This record gives sequence, C-alpha cells and structure tokens, in this order.
Amino acid sequence: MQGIVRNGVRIDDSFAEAFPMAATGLIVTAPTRKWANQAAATATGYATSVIGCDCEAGVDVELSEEETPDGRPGVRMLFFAFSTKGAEKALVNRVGQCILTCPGTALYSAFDGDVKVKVGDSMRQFGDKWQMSKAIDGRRFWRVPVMDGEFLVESQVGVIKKTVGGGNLLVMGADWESTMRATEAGVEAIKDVRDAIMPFPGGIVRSGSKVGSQYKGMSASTNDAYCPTLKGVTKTALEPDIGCTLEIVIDGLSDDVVREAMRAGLKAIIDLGPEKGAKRVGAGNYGGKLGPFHYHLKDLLP
Amino acid sequence: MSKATLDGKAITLDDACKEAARILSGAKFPLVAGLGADVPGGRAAILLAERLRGAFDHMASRDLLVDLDVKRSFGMFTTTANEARLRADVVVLVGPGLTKQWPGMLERLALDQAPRHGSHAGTPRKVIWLGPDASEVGAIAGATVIPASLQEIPFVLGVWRARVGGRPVNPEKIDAAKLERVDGLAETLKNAKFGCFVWAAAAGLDALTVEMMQALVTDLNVTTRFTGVHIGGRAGASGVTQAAGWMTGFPPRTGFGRGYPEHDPWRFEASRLVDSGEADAALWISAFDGEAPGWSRADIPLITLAPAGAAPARGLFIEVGQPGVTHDAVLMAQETGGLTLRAATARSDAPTVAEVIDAIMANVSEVAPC
Amino acid sequence: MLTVLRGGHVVDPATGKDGVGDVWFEEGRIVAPPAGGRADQEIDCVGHIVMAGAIDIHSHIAGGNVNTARLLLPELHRGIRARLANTPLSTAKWSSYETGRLYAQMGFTTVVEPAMAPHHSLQTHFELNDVPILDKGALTVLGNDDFLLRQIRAAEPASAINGYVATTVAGTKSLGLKCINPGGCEAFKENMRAYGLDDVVPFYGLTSRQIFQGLQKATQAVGIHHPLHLHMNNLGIAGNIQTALDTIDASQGLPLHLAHIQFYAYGKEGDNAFSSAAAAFAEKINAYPNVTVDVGQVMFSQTVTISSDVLKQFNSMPGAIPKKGAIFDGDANGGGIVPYEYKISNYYNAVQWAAGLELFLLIKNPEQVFFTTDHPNGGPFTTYPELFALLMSAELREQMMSRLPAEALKYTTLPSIKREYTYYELAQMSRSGAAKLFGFTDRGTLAAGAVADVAVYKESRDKAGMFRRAAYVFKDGDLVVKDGEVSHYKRGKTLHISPRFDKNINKRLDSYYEELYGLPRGIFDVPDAALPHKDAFAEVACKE
Amino acid sequence: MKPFTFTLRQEPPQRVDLSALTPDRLAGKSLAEIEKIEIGATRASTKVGDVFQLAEGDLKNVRYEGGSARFDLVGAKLLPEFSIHVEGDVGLQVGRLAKGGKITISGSAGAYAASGNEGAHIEIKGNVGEMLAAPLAGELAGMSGGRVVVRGKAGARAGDRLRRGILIIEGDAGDDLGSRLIAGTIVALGATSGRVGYLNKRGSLVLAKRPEIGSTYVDCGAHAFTFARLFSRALKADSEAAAAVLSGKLQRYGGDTAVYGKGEILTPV
Repeated sequence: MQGIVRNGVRIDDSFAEAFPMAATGLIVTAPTRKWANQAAATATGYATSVIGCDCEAGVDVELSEEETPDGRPGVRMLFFAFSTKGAEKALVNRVGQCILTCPGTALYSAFDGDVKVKVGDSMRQFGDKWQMSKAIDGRRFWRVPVMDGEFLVESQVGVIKKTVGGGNLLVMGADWESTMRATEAGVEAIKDVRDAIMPFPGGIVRSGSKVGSQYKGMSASTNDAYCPTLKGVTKTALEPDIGCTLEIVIDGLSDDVVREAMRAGLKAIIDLGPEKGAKRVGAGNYGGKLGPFHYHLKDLLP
Repeated sequence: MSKATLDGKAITLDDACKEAARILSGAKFPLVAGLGADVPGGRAAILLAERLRGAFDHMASRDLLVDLDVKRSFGMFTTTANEARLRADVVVLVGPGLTKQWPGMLERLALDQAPRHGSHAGTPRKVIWLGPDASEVGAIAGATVIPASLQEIPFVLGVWRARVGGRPVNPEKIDAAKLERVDGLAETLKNAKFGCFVWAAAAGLDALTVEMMQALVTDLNVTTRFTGVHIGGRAGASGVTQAAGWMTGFPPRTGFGRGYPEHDPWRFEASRLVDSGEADAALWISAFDGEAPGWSRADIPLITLAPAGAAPARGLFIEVGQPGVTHDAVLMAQETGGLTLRAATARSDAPTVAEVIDAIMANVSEVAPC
Repeated sequence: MLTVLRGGHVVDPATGKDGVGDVWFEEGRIVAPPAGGRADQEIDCVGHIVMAGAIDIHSHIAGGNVNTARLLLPELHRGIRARLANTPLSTAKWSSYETGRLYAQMGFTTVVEPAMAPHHSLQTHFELNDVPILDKGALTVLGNDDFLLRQIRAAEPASAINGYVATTVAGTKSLGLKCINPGGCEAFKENMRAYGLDDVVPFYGLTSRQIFQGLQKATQAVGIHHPLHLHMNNLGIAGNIQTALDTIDASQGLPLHLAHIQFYAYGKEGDNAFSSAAAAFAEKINAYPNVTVDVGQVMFSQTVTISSDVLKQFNSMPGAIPKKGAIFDGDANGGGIVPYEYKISNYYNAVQWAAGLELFLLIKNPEQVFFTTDHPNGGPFTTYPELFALLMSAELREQMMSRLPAEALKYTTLPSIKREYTYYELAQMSRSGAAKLFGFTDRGTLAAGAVADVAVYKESRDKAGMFRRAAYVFKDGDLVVKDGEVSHYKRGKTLHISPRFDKNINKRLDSYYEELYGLPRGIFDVPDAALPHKDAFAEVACKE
Repeated sequence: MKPFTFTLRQEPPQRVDLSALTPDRLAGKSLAEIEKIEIGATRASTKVGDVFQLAEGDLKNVRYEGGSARFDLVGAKLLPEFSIHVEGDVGLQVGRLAKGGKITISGSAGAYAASGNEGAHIEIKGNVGEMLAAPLAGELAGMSGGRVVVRGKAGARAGDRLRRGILIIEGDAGDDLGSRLIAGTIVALGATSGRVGYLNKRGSLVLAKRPEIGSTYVDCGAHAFTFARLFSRALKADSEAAAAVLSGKLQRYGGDTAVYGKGEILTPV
C-alpha cells in the first residue's frame, strides 16, 4: 500500500468509502449571534453517527444578518439520516426540544430539496390553537406563541434524497499533539466548504471502527489495526513512526461537495508538513463493496 | 279602462305592447328591471328577459341579496313567523324601522303573549330590541330596549357573540358596567329554549351584520335552539326571488346575454347597467306603488309598467293593476313565509303585469340563439 | 294522427309483453292495432327497446327547500350552454325547465315530488307547473304538525284523523302522504339531537311509532292509493338497520312505503364501525309483501342534500361540502339544505354505494323496489342511466368495485352478487310497479287506452348512454325528444287525488287556524286560479 | 422577443370577457383565428378583431396597448411562467383564479380584482374597485395564494374572506377592509374606515395608520415579530413603504373575538 509523498507527508493509495444518505438543512436565527449559535449547538448535539444517534448533524456555516431570511444572525445546519422518514423524525424531535425551547429563535428550511418533510406542521399544535399560519412566496410558516414572543417555524423542510455520508480522512502522526494539530488544520479547512459538515466532536473522531467483533452480536468494534498501543500485538496498519490516529468524517449534500471537502482537508494537512503535523494520511473503506461513493486520495492531492 | 301613453300622449294598449316589443327587440342588451310585481308578473318578466337575452333586476335586490349572500356564503337558520309566534321564548328584534318594513309584525309575532308550543309553553316571552327607532322604543310593553345606531349594531352583535362564547372584548369600548349587562344578555340567549332573531335587511343592515347575527345563532345552536325570521324586501321581492330561483337557478341580477343565465350582482345591477350605457333599453316594472327607477341617465328608451298616476314624463307607459289590490295576486306572504293568493281589495280591470308582458312577448319574435 | 312504432322490442310488464312488436297510438292514447289500418306516421323501431314513459316515484324537484338549494349554491350550477330554440331556460342549470328537459331526454314522463309541506304547497305547485313536458305529482308531508299530534294525543276517533288527513291531501292537491322522521322535527325544536322509533316527542308525549301507524291507517281509510310514504328515524346513522327492521315489524300488515332505504342499511361492523346491513334488510323486505321501498342509491358526485328531516340535516352540517347550509324550522317539518360530495375514495360513501346496489339486487320482486337516488340526496337524477347500467351488468359493478377502498368491500355482500337486471325487470321497477304504487291506470303501460307516453331507446352495449338519450320520446303522443334532444315543450299536468272525508273537519280547522295562528286557513290554499296556466291539474281516482 | 400585443382600436360597445386571451389559451392559434374569438357577452357579437389590432410576438408575454373598464377577466386562470401587461384600465375580476404568473395593470382595475387568485403576482398601478381578492357569490373563500400590490386606493371590503397570500394597498382602503378574513396578510398604508377586520378568523391586518379599534379587538401589547421581519424582507421589492412598516415594533390587537380572537391588527408603535 505504498503511496505518494507530498511535502513529506505519506499519502496512502487508498480511498474513503461513503454511503448515500438523506439530508435536510435548517437555518436557525436569533436576535443575537450568541443565541443563534447556542440553538445550533444544541440542535446538532448528540448527532455524531447514525450507529447510535437518530441522525448525523452539524453546523454548516454561520450566516450574517444579510444572509438570513429575517435579517438576524443565523446558522445553517445540516442533518443526515438513512431515510427521509428518519430525517423527519429526527428533525421534529430536535427542533421541538432544542429550537422551540431556545430563546429568540426562528427556524427556516435551508433548501427546497427533492421532497418535503413536516417540521413546523408537526409542532404547530404546541400553540394550542393560538398558532397562526403565514405564507409567503410559496413557503408557509407557523407563528407559535411562546413565553418570549413567537416561535416562527417553517411548516415544511426540504430533503435531498441522494446525499453522501462517510467521507473521511485518517490522519496519522507521531504523537497526539502533532496529529491533533494536523487534524484541526484539516477541520478548519473543511469548515469553509459549504454544504458539508463534520458530525463528530469538533469534527474529529478517535474511535475508528472495523466491521465485526470477537463478541457475539456486536457488529462493529475498535479498529485495532490503527490503535497505536496495539502495534505489537495486533496486525497493525501503522508504521513505527506513527503514535496516534485521528479521523475526520465528512457528510455532504453531494458527491462533489464531499470530494471538495476531503481535498481541502488533505491540502491543509499536507501544507502543515510532517514535522509539525501528520506524517501520513489514509482513508477508511470496507473494500469498496458496501458504499457507492469512493474517494481516492491520489485523486484529491493538491 | 287601462291607459297607455307614449311621451305623455295616449295610445292604445295594443299599440303600446307592440311599441314595447319593438323597442326591446331592437336593443342589444335590454334590461328588465324594477320587477315590482306579483309572482306571475315576475315570472313573465323573467321569461321575457330570457327571450330578449337581456338582464333582470329587482328594485329591492340590495336587501334580498344581503340575506341571500349570508345564506350562500355562510349558511342560515330561519323559521316562519308562525313558529316564532307560537314557540319563541326569547325574541331579539334587530334594527330600526321593523314595524315599517312589516307593519303587521307586532300582531303577527304576538310578542306580548307567552309562547304556546313546546315544553316552555305559557312561560312569559322575553323580548329584546336592539336599535329600534324613536317611534318604536315603547312599542312592546316589557321589552328590553338596547339603544344603538345603525352603525353600532354590527359591533353590538359582535360583542354579544364574543361574550356568548366566553371571549374578551375591548375594555376601552365596553366598560365593566356595560360588560355586566352584555353578560346578562348572553345568559338570556344561552338559556333560551327556542330563541329567535327578527331582522330586516331593508332597515339598513348589511351582509356582514347579518352574518354576525347568523354566526351567533350557529354558536347558540351548539347547546340550545335558536333561529331567525327575516323580513323580506319591498315590492314583491321575496316572491320574485323564488320564481327567479326555480326558473333560472339564480336570484335577480341575472343576465341572459350569452343565451344562458349568468348571475352577477355587480354586472347586472340595474342602475349601473343603465348609467354605464351597457343596457340600451329598459322595461321598468313597478306595479305596487309606481316607485321610479334609481338610475340617473335619461337617454335610453324606457318602458314603464306602473299603476295609474305613476306615468313618468318620458317614454312608453302602460298602466297595470296593483297586485292584491286591483286584482288577485300570488305573493310571498311575510306572515307565513310561503306563496299565497291575495284576493283583490279594490278590483278593477287594469291588466296585471303578467298580462301586459305576455302581450309584449306575443309581439317579440323568437330570438335565434347564436 | 295515427302513429305506429314498428318492429321494436316492446317491453311492457303490465301486459306481460317482452318481444318484437308494434305500438300504435292516436290522439294521445295508445290504441289497439287497427285491422289493416295504415298509419299516418310510421317510425322504424327495429333495434330499439320500446317502453312506456318512465315514472320517478321520489325525486325532489320542486318546492321551497329545493329552491333554497338552488339559491344556496350559485357557484355550483353556472350555465355554460345556450338553449335551443323553443325551449326557454332549458339549459338553466337546476331550473324547473332543465329538470323537465333532462327527464324527458331519459324517457321519463311522470315524476313525483315527495315532500310538499302543506303550508308551502302553492310554491311547490308553481314550480311543478314550470317543469315542462312531464306530468307531475307530489306527496304531502304530515307527522310533525301540531294539529295531528294533538289529535293523536287526545286519542281522537279515526274519523277525525281521517278527515284531517284527507282534507290536507285534497287541499294541497297531492297524490298522497309522506311522513318524515315522524315527531323528530318537533323533538328537534325541543332541542333533542337524536330521535328514534320509540322516543317520545316532548310536549305531545307521543312516539314516532304511534304517529306513523296512525297515518298509515288513515291513508288506507280515506282511499289513498299510495301507501304511507315513510322517511324513518335515524337516517344515515351507523347501526340504524335496527330502526328499519323494527319499523317493518310495526307495519301492521298495512301497505307501507319506505323511502330511500339505502340510508338505513347500516351496521356497525369494522374498524370504522360502519358496514352494510343491506342483506338483512332485503331479506326482511322479501318477507313483507305489504312493504314497498325505494333505494336512494348513492352515486359518486357533488350534490346537495335536501330534506325535511331537519334534525338529521342539522346533524349533517359539520360534514357539509362545501361548508355551508340552511336550516329551516318550518311550521311542521321545515327543511335542511346541506351540500355534500360523495367520493369514491371515501370509505363511508363506498359502503353506502354498495349497500344501495345490494338492496336492488337482493330484493326479489322488482315491483317492490324502486330505483331512486332520492334526487338529489344520493346523487342527481341524471345519474339514473349509470345506475341502470350497474344493475344490468355484474362486470360493470366489478369494475367500479375495483376503484373502491378495499376495506369497504369487506363489509358488503355486493362482490358475491351476480344478478343482472333485464329490460323487463327494469320496466317493472320504473313503469308497471311505479304505476301500481300510485294507482295509475293510464300510464306505466303500453296497453290500449293508456296515455301515449312512450320511450324508445336504441339498443346498445353502453346501457348508460342508451338510457341517457332516448331515441324517441312521445308525451301524450307528441314527439318531444328525438335522438336525445328535446325539440319543444308541451305542458304536462299535475296529478292529484280527492280523497273522501267528512267535511266537518274543515270548520274545526278554520277555527283552529284562527285561534292559534290568527290567520285564515285559506291563506295556505292552492286555488287553481293562482297558477299561471289553466288546467294545471288532472285528478287520479282514489281507491274504492 | 417582443410580447404578443393587442392594441385597442376603440372602446368596446359592451363589456367583453377576455378570459380566453391568456398566453396558454392563445398558443397554437393563428392571428386570424384569434381575431375571430367571441369576447362579447350579449346577443350582439363582439370579436377580438373588432376591438383589437393584433401584433404577433412572444406568447409567454401578452401586452394590451390601451385598456378599458369594460375589459373583464383579464388574466383569468393565468398559469405560472406567463405574464400579461395592460397599458390602461381593466374591468371586473382581473386575475380571477390565476394559478401563477404576473399581471401588471398600468391603470385602474374594477371590482373583484384578483378574486380567487391562487398564485399570481398582480400589480395594479391605479385604483381597484370593491371586493379586492374576494370570493364571488356563493363561494366560501377569496384569494388563496399569490400577491397583489395596489399602488392607488382600494374599494370597500378589500380582502374579504382572504384565505392565503398577501395584499398590499399603498393608498387608502375603502370601508370594512379585511372583512371575514380566513387567514393571509393585508398591508395597508393609507387610511382605513368602517369595520376593519370584522369577522376576522385568523388573518393579519398590518395597518400603517392606526384605525379605530373595534369592540372585539383586544390590545395585546407592542412586540417585535420575527414573521414581520421576514415579510419585510420579502416585500421590499414590491413596496419599500410596506417593508418599512413591517420592520419595526408593532402593536398587536387580537381579534375578532366575536369569532375566535385568533386574528390580529398590527400597527406601528
């Protein structure tokens, strides 16, 4: 698996394997930046992986007053789930618990999508018949009276059926500090890519997994080949100079977006170089048989 | 002997009918208006309008369409005057001048007597009069009079409906003392066994006001029984409306320009049709009292059917009898809410509207539909 | 002029005829084939079905409630087509004129309006008078009127009740009596929201059962041919089959006509607690030859329900489509006008549709069941041709059933019924049986002496098309329809009876009206002279 | 490409029904065929060619050079993507039941403008008659979508039974503005009179000038409404002034409490 070397960083001749997902986008606004960000952070919390969460979610981009429908500071969030139904269920729960409850917020659909799912329509009844409907330019909103005024929420939200979940980069370095430095550089670069999110904490996951387990009934378990402390006792994928592996996982609204995000992350990591950052970059896959989207690192090099 | 005149000069009835037919047949869009006639007269007039491919309107259309618009865009509860007389334990009269719109009202509704039908028979009737005119204030002994101008009535009804539903009203407009009185009245309405509103659109109520009243009736019927008696428009309006309904499917303000009836209360309003120049000849029927048309234009050919003495200065005039006075007439009876034959009280040989129109019709050739 | 309709397939159950033959008529009457006679006019009817003009026994075509429906729904009947010459207002939708034209085109020549309120009968007659071509008739509604309820409460002798019934029928110029939710409308005025066969009318202390049984007897006693025409309690309510079966049990062995029974053929099975109980209903009817019924078939369409069952109509208001309606508390019954749309995708409507067809197909004697849609309550009368086609073709029914909600089919026996009506059976239902029901001897048949009301249909696989546009229709021997188009109007009569009674009742009624209403009773009369056309009426003989 | 143009020859002698002259209904017809279309509504025939001179052009856009208060049903049932411009006045029911598209009238419009409009953007530079966006006789709902901008005055009962969509009236409104509102939004910048918002169910009346508040409207206080900010942005292109009214704090009067008390009148604080 000997790959290419760029700026001293070894690039595996490997590929990230990603899966189709259904995605929705929401724009939350609030009277202040603080409360818009707070709402977004809460609404996208506990949404790292569909393995154990109802969806994978994250902040796509912060929006300025000029960019939001109501002229207030806002945040654009993306939510990925296995199906449209799954996305709807997750949204209704998250908006109901995290946006409706959050002071000052209003909620809009971020895009038209292929189909619509009910969001405002599903929580308008919180208004106990005092809610009012407002339609403008073909979009419908509910004004739900709440204790600090009104919660304005769009009745339906667009879902794009064919999006991509699971783009990734495996960042490997000498130790935790340098590996983290490189990974964070990658994450920062990817943040600038619109329509893509990194659902794990700070965009980074340390618990990469493999398929299967020594325990019966567990379908996935720690990816021991990349665990530095097991280098001697397991069939490792790590060279002696690698002491830490971190992974960036990317969900995007399209194939191109994920490719673009991975390219941006890879470039940042390479630019940092092996001394301060990563010595090697790899990608996770399942042999190419499970996911239709394959991102070969060699194609993404700067 | 019946009289006919052309621009004030006498002509024979025969010639008058021929002349009328000539004028109307020659017009591009003739108007049959006024329609102040009994049911056979209105019926003949509508048939004539259809044959001429003109339009028809009644002089009291404004009033009849107030009630009809509420019925057809909201819904309506009504009853007969008989049923109100015999059963209503709470009667709410709405608006000024009801005793002028229906001179027999007080006697017919027997408001000073207790209801005779229903489990509540014999218990004293409660009468409330919202906004009577000055002469009517003392007309009913024991009635609760609630003064209100015509402009205030819709708001009062709104406040009643709000309070019957237990909803708040504007405290700047309705102070505590007033609110207490309204709430007392709302209780009276809710506790009625068979309540009844009585109103006349002709008193100046508009469709929004009547809709508010009927909406209140609808609300009250959720828990008790409530209904209404409406006082029909003048000059045979109710009867002619019924005839228009079975003949064309529509009330007056209906046109046949395209060869089938189209109902449009805006387009086929008589005065507008004349004043805009869209109608180019008019037959004005006003057999009850010779009321003159309300339009201002005087340059289109005009044929007037009216009783003796009501001839206008210009145009063709044909004297007709007064329905129910000089001849027996089928009219909508306010006291029964149905058609009835009214015998003549001062019979004469003046022709009926139906007879004159039939004679005109006989001189109109069938207009080939295009 | 002597006319012969040559070589058609003549279907005339009254005379048992069902085969190729000729029909002769002259001077407005059917005549026997003249020996060697030559016709002045000969019409080739080969390939055609020849029947007497059809009779509709129950169709709401006139009266204040019908007119309220017209005025209530201007947006639903906008015109689109100019009329032909010589047929004024024939394309004015829902007008009395269009009613005449459309019925005539389908080969109908007699239609009965089944709900004329005594206090509003003059308007009904005005409207009937303006239905061209057809002969008409009406049934007078009693059973919620104060005078009768007082009589029954006071246990007055039969002669007094008979007198009241007869003078009312005679005075309103009708063909008989209808009774609509007896006592129920009165109970609704007393704020009852449900009312069954044995519920007591407040104030009068009577049950529905007592009222209709009283009227049933009076109808017979005064020689009215038509059995009491009963609109039962609990119309349209799930589980009301019990009301219907109980009512038949209460029929005392006397003639009784149950109106639009489809609306009473409901059980409570299934997840929706609504199912067809038509099979049980039909079985009961088959066992009671004293009972006749009309179906009130539901046809999927936008329509408006018009009924003097004010209680039922009030309860229907929340389901109105479009959402409006008029509720009229009349002197006795009154009326409720509630628009509605029957949808093929609606479970309840689908069950209703199926229940109606089950009744048609499971009641054995076609002279015991009539084909109404209770126009316009189950659907407009213009859907009759489609209904006839459904009765005549199991295959067509199957096609329709495939479009219904599958769940609905579980709660009806319709899929198992293969019966197909023949022309003969159709004519029994719409001609001979209908004539018998009203005691008409001069119509519903092609026997010599009958009025020359004849409908000729060009035979076709498309039964609905065949019955919608008759090839020829003669009214009183006059050709009024050719190739499905009305050529001109003629004026039909309004048929009525004059039952015998003791005239003493009139004096009593005069003073009753004077004392209670403060009105002369004459204000409610139907004088011949009131109508715009002379000779509006024709009398039909009562039973001996 | 130039629009398909109807140039007025002379004021028609009667009202004319122009509902047949929408772009989609003209498609595939030759000029000669179009000239023969009957537009009269009386027994005296009036054809397109009697009233208009035609000039072929892009059928997505129809233009009338010259209008008349007798031009009824201009743009009736108009479909999305199409547009009609009238340089002049129109009569009754402009944009009746339009599904979408754009209609602009340089002059004034008659009664029942935008009646039953389902989605068209209709701009009337002059005044409109009574019953703007209202239902016709017997109908239960008025306009159900789209946007109407009136630069001048509106007649009585504008917005009657409005069900959805937005009316902007820059001039004065006639009596009884917003009667029987079902829902939807009316923004009125000029004076109002009569029973404003009578029988209002769930509609919003945004009034630049505070009206006489009726007995069944109740003061709910002054608030900053997020939806108003949203509307302010969305309406800016159509009416700067309407956008300005919506951009600040608004006093809310809840009503009509005779109905549910779930509609509102909003006026600038």
